[in-house]
Amino acid sequence: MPRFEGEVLEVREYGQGRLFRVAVDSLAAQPGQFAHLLCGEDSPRTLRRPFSIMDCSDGSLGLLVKVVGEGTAWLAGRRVGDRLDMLAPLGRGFNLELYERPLLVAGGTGLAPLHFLAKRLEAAKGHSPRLLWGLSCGEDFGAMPAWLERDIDLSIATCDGSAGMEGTVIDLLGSELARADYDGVFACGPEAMLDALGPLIRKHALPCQVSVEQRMACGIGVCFGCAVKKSGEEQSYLRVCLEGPVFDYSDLAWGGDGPGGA
Amino acid sequence: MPRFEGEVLEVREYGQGRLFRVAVDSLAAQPGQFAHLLCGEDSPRTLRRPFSIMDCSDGSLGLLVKVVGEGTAWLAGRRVGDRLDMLAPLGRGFNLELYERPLLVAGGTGLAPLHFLAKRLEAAKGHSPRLLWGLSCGEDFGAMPAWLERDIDLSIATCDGSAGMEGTVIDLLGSELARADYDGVFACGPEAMLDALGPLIRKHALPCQVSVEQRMACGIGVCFGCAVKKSGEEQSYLRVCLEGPVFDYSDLAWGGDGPGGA
Amino acid sequence: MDSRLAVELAGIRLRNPVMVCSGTFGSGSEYGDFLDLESLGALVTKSVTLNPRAGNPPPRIWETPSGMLNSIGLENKGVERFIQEDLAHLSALELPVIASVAGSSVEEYVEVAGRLSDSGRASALELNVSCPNVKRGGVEFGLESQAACELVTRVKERCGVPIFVKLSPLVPDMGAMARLLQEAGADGLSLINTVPGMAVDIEGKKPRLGAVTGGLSGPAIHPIAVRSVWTARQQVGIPIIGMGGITDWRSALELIVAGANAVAVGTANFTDPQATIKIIGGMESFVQARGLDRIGELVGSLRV
Amino acid sequence: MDSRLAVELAGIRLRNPVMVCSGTFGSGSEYGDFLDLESLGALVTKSVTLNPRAGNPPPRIWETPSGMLNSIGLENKGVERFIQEDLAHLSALELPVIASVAGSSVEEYVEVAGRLSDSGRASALELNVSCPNVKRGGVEFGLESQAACELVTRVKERCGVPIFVKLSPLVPDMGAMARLLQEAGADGLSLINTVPGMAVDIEGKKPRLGAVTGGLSGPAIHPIAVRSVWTARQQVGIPIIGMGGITDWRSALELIVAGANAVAVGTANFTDPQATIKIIGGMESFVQARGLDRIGELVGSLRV
Ligand SMILES: Cc1cc2nc3c(=O)[nH]c(=O)nc-3n(C[C@H](O)[C@H](O)[C@H](O)COP(=O)(O)OP(=O)(O)OC[C@H]3O[C@@H](n4cnc5c(N)ncnc54)[C@H](O)[C@@H]3O)c2cc1C
Ligand SMILES: Cc1cc2nc3c(=O)[nH]c(=O)nc-3n(C[C@H](O)[C@H](O)[C@H](O)COP(=O)(O)OP(=O)(O)OC[C@H]3O[C@@H](n4cnc5c(N)ncnc54)[C@H](O)[C@@H]3O)c2cc1C
Ligand SMILES: Cc1cc2nc3c(=O)[nH]c(=O)nc-3n(C[C@H](O)[C@H](O)[C@H](O)COP(=O)(O)O)c2cc1C
Ligand SMILES: Cc1cc2nc3c(=O)[nH]c(=O)nc-3n(C[C@H](O)[C@H](O)[C@H](O)COP(=O)(O)O)c2cc1C
Ligand code: FES
Ligand code: FES
Repeated sequence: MPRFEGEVLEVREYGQGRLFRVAVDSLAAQPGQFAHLLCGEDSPRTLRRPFSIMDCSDGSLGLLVKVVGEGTAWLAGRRVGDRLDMLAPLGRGFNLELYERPLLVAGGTGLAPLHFLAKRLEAAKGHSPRLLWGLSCGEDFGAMPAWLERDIDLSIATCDGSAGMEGTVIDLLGSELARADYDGVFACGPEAMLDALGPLIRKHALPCQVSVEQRMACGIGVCFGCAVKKSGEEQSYLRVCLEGPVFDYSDLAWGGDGPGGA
Repeated sequence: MPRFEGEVLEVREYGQGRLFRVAVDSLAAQPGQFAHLLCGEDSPRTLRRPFSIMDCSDGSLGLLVKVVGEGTAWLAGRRVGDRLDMLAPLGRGFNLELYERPLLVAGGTGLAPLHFLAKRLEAAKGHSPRLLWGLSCGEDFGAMPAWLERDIDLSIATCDGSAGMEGTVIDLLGSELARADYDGVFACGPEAMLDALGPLIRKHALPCQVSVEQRMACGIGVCFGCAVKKSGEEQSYLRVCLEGPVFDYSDLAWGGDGPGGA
Repeated sequence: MDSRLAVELAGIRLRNPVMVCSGTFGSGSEYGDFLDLESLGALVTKSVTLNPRAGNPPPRIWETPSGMLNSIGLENKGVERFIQEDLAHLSALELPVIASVAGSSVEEYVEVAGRLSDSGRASALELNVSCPNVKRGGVEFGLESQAACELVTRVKERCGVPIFVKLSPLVPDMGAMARLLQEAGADGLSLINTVPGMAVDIEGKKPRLGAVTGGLSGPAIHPIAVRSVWTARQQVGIPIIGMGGITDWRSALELIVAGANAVAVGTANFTDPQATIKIIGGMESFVQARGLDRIGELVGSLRV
Repeated sequence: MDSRLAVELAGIRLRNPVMVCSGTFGSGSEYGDFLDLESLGALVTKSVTLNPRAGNPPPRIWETPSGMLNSIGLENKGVERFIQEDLAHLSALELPVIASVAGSSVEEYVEVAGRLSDSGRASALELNVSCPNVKRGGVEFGLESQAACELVTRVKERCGVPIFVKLSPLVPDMGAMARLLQEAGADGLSLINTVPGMAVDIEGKKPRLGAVTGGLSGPAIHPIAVRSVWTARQQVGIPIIGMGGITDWRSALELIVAGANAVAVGTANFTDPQATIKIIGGMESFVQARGLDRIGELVGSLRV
């Protein structure tokens, strides 16, 4: 039964981000899957909001939420003891088996599914894979970078150079791929970042699994609202909530307005 | 400037009623006038809600709110320190000059404007006029009857006999008019109660000022939304927010669906 | 299930009057994770066309005050695969299934409807003559009564199952349209489809939807639906399926009191996958509390 | 006042494109307690008819999800008293006033419009051919293009001021209607009037409005308004006043980017009497932040 009301166990504020820990009963989620949250109490907003699952263990679920509009603003106001109505886990997650030496690339809140993935890969392989994380500014997520650096093998790029390397995560990826030998990339972040990934992974002939975003209604594949453009054929679409959110990079139509069309 | 944001100074819970004390700067309100409140924060409800002013003194305004729907439910959730957006004072209040020996008759939250009136009459005349208050049950407003009995000259009627006389406030009015000599009635309460007032005041040939309710949009006379039926002519209407909420009883078309038509 | 909720719709027996709207419930099985499908009154499937359709370019949805816009554009797998895959699966359930038909020409509608009727797997058909997201076709049948009536006549000639016609709230004279469709032989009406709408990204000076315009649904349009049902009910005796902005049993019963024999829940499924179940429960309590013998007593019971 | 906000509308100069809708601002002076009326772009007065009208039986309003229904029914004091009392007062202000005209026959429209034009106290007229609350008349002009065009021709012959035509969103083909009205000589369009709607008290089995049906306004209808303005703008060059569900500067600018030259705020005045002032402030900031020379650059700037 993928619907439940979970009690908020913990809320940590990291700059623009809020890390929620929500109680769940026996939920088995894979990295890349998401939770679809109802926002608002008395008269909730018509559409639920999708968020990548950042952690799933010990009877709780982790979510990293950045405030960008009314739904996330409402979420940011939730406190310990409040209850969240969610459908989870939804969607198709990352395939962990495909690469031997994966590199993880995240932009902004794209960190959430990749952190989850890093921990799972670490558990499976005994060591943490490298995760590159791009931010506008070191302050964006408060003390989270410092915490993560102790937790996983992390390299940071900030546009203003306030933390880690100065530049985009794509710049960081470029030097990383030149430096070390990887056989696959996992990526999640803003569409522009994912689009910019293309030339690099093609240059290095690397396979890539990417988690993309699209506005959603049902979240379970029935409404066809979350379409993204498929590569190859004109006018052919995939559903982010069902066939994704994780896709093979080459299955989507990059360039132009991007697969999401926005 | 009749619009302001007032801080909630005090909230007292009386059964189904909430008594709010809201900070206001130099507001001069008359008994019978009302405040028009915005309900809801981020995306407030389209229509404001009207509430009679129950008190206006010492830089604060008193309101008695009973929860009947979504707007009042939101209001009931306000706490000390929250701010309320209101237009006030609006409408035409009671004329205090017309009667020498007035009797005050209230049903439910109709108490609010009449309590205000009683205190003003007491200040002007040196003694409290008699106020009859009808309730479904003594518990409806918690400890309020006990408090009021110490404060003003109050008689209560409850339908279940759990406090004061058993019966309606109209029954109480009947015996009161038979017992003592009054020269005018002030009334406020549900439309059915006000309708039932008619035969009694006509029998005793008493003039009556009545405060009525109607759904409102603007609250200031521009939208013509708050029409009630005028007596005499077919199809002739008065605006509760501007020409009322206090009317001469005989100016309204009683019987049938009542002046409000609902 | 309380038998007082049972209703009959053009000869089809429904265990209760709560259905799901076309296009908002997939091919039926998906919501099976959230509720027992056989507790629904009936299910209306997503509109199908003769050939597969890819649908409109993304983005396809946008939230609006108390509602949403969609421009799915009838993405579907075509009638043949629909019959083989989806209807085959659904017809195994104890649940009346109404198949929704769309097209860009009278011929296409007749062909699709005919194949669905022949399949023996649909209890009835709903002609979606009002999809605002299909550029060619559709519109003329939907808003113009002569075209709509001709379509019904042609489909009726070809099909052996009851035919419901689903109308847009933009129909200029809903009462007249309803009457003419009844005369043309329609077995029932489905009211309403989404309302044409649009939203703009003022920073990017771009429409929010890839298809520019879309259809508005959700609570925002409920008053429009109630008025459409009531207006049609003044003119016709055939069954009406009321829909548009239903969120709870109260908004569902508003449509029934205004004249609908059954209701269909759309957008609310997205907000709450269990919305239909809660609505059925609320109706049960209402019928009980009111001491009604059957919910049908409420249909069109509005006193004006 | 930022001069970059100034716009011209059928020869009338507005200091900014933010007006108030007919019927939602009274005769103008009432809101003077809440704002400086002369900071508005223009004011549209409540629709007047030849003789006084009592309006519809109460109740006349009902709240709906993100909106409201009204069935005021054109209560007004008649054109003569309106000219003597209200217009006289308003014409003393530094503020263009557009007088709204309603009627139940072509003759009544022409007579009322003529008297208003002759008074010399209205900068322009708005023909309300789409009031859903008037049972007789109105509807035919509003939804049928031939009748609407004939009305415009007749009113234009009689009047010396610019004529705006206010349309219902139910117009079946908004683009064609706009084009034909432009050809008939309309100086501009006002889009949109309220959407016909209804609500039901299921306990009492009674309509919520005394007049049974009413007009839906407020944020709920904003997407419908944007679509109407955009559809009309594809077909005409004449000025469009956009309205319907505006609550803030963003929703106002959506209509402008979709094709409106000016906007009018209605229901939002009830929620927040200072809504117009806040919208004007928001537009100033936007124009400033974008480095625009004039707000007119945004009109119809949507890229599709
Ligand atoms: C699979 C998936 C995983 C995501 N994971 C995260 C995460 O871990 N942390 C996080 O902060 N955000 C995540 N997002 C983005 C998040 O869903 C949006 O930020 C959120 O929906 C914005 O809602 P709002 O009401 O605050 O914004 P508004 O802009 O007011 O929303 C308006 C509408 O657009 C939709 N919308 C707006 N932005 C997005 C977006 N980027 N993606 C999808 N829908 C959007 C909203 O859901 C809503 O329907 C994810 C999105 C997807 C699809
Ligand atoms: C002049 C005046 C004075 C009032 N004084 C008081 C008071 O002192 N204390 C008190 O508790 N109530 C008072 N009321 C009634 C109060 O306005 C309603 O109870 C309140 O508006 C209900 O809002 P809701 O959202 O909770 O109810 P809902 O039923 O959800 O409201 C739906 C719509 O109907 C309107 N509405 C519902 N009931 C009434 C009503 N009785 N009168 C007017 N509009 C209504 C609402 O404002 C809203 O627009 C007064 C009404 C008027 C007109
Ligand atoms: C995402 C989505 C897809 C829809 N697809 C169809 C469709 O394929 N055929 C159809 O007749 N109506 C379709 N509709 C319209 C609904 O069936 C329904 O008439 C409308 O949404 C109003 O109901 P609601 O407000 O409860 O959603 C769709 C609506 C939505 C929201
Ligand atoms: C209470 C009320 C009264 C109205 N009266 C009129 C009127 O007299 N004439 C008219 O043309 N439109 C009238 N309208 C329609 C508005 O002018 C406007 O077109 C509509 O409300 C949409 O805008 P909004 O959503 O901003 O309110 C009225 C609307 C309301 C809410
Ligand atoms: S959100 Fe409905 S199909 Fe993906
Ligand atoms: S509420 Fe608008 S006139 Fe009274």
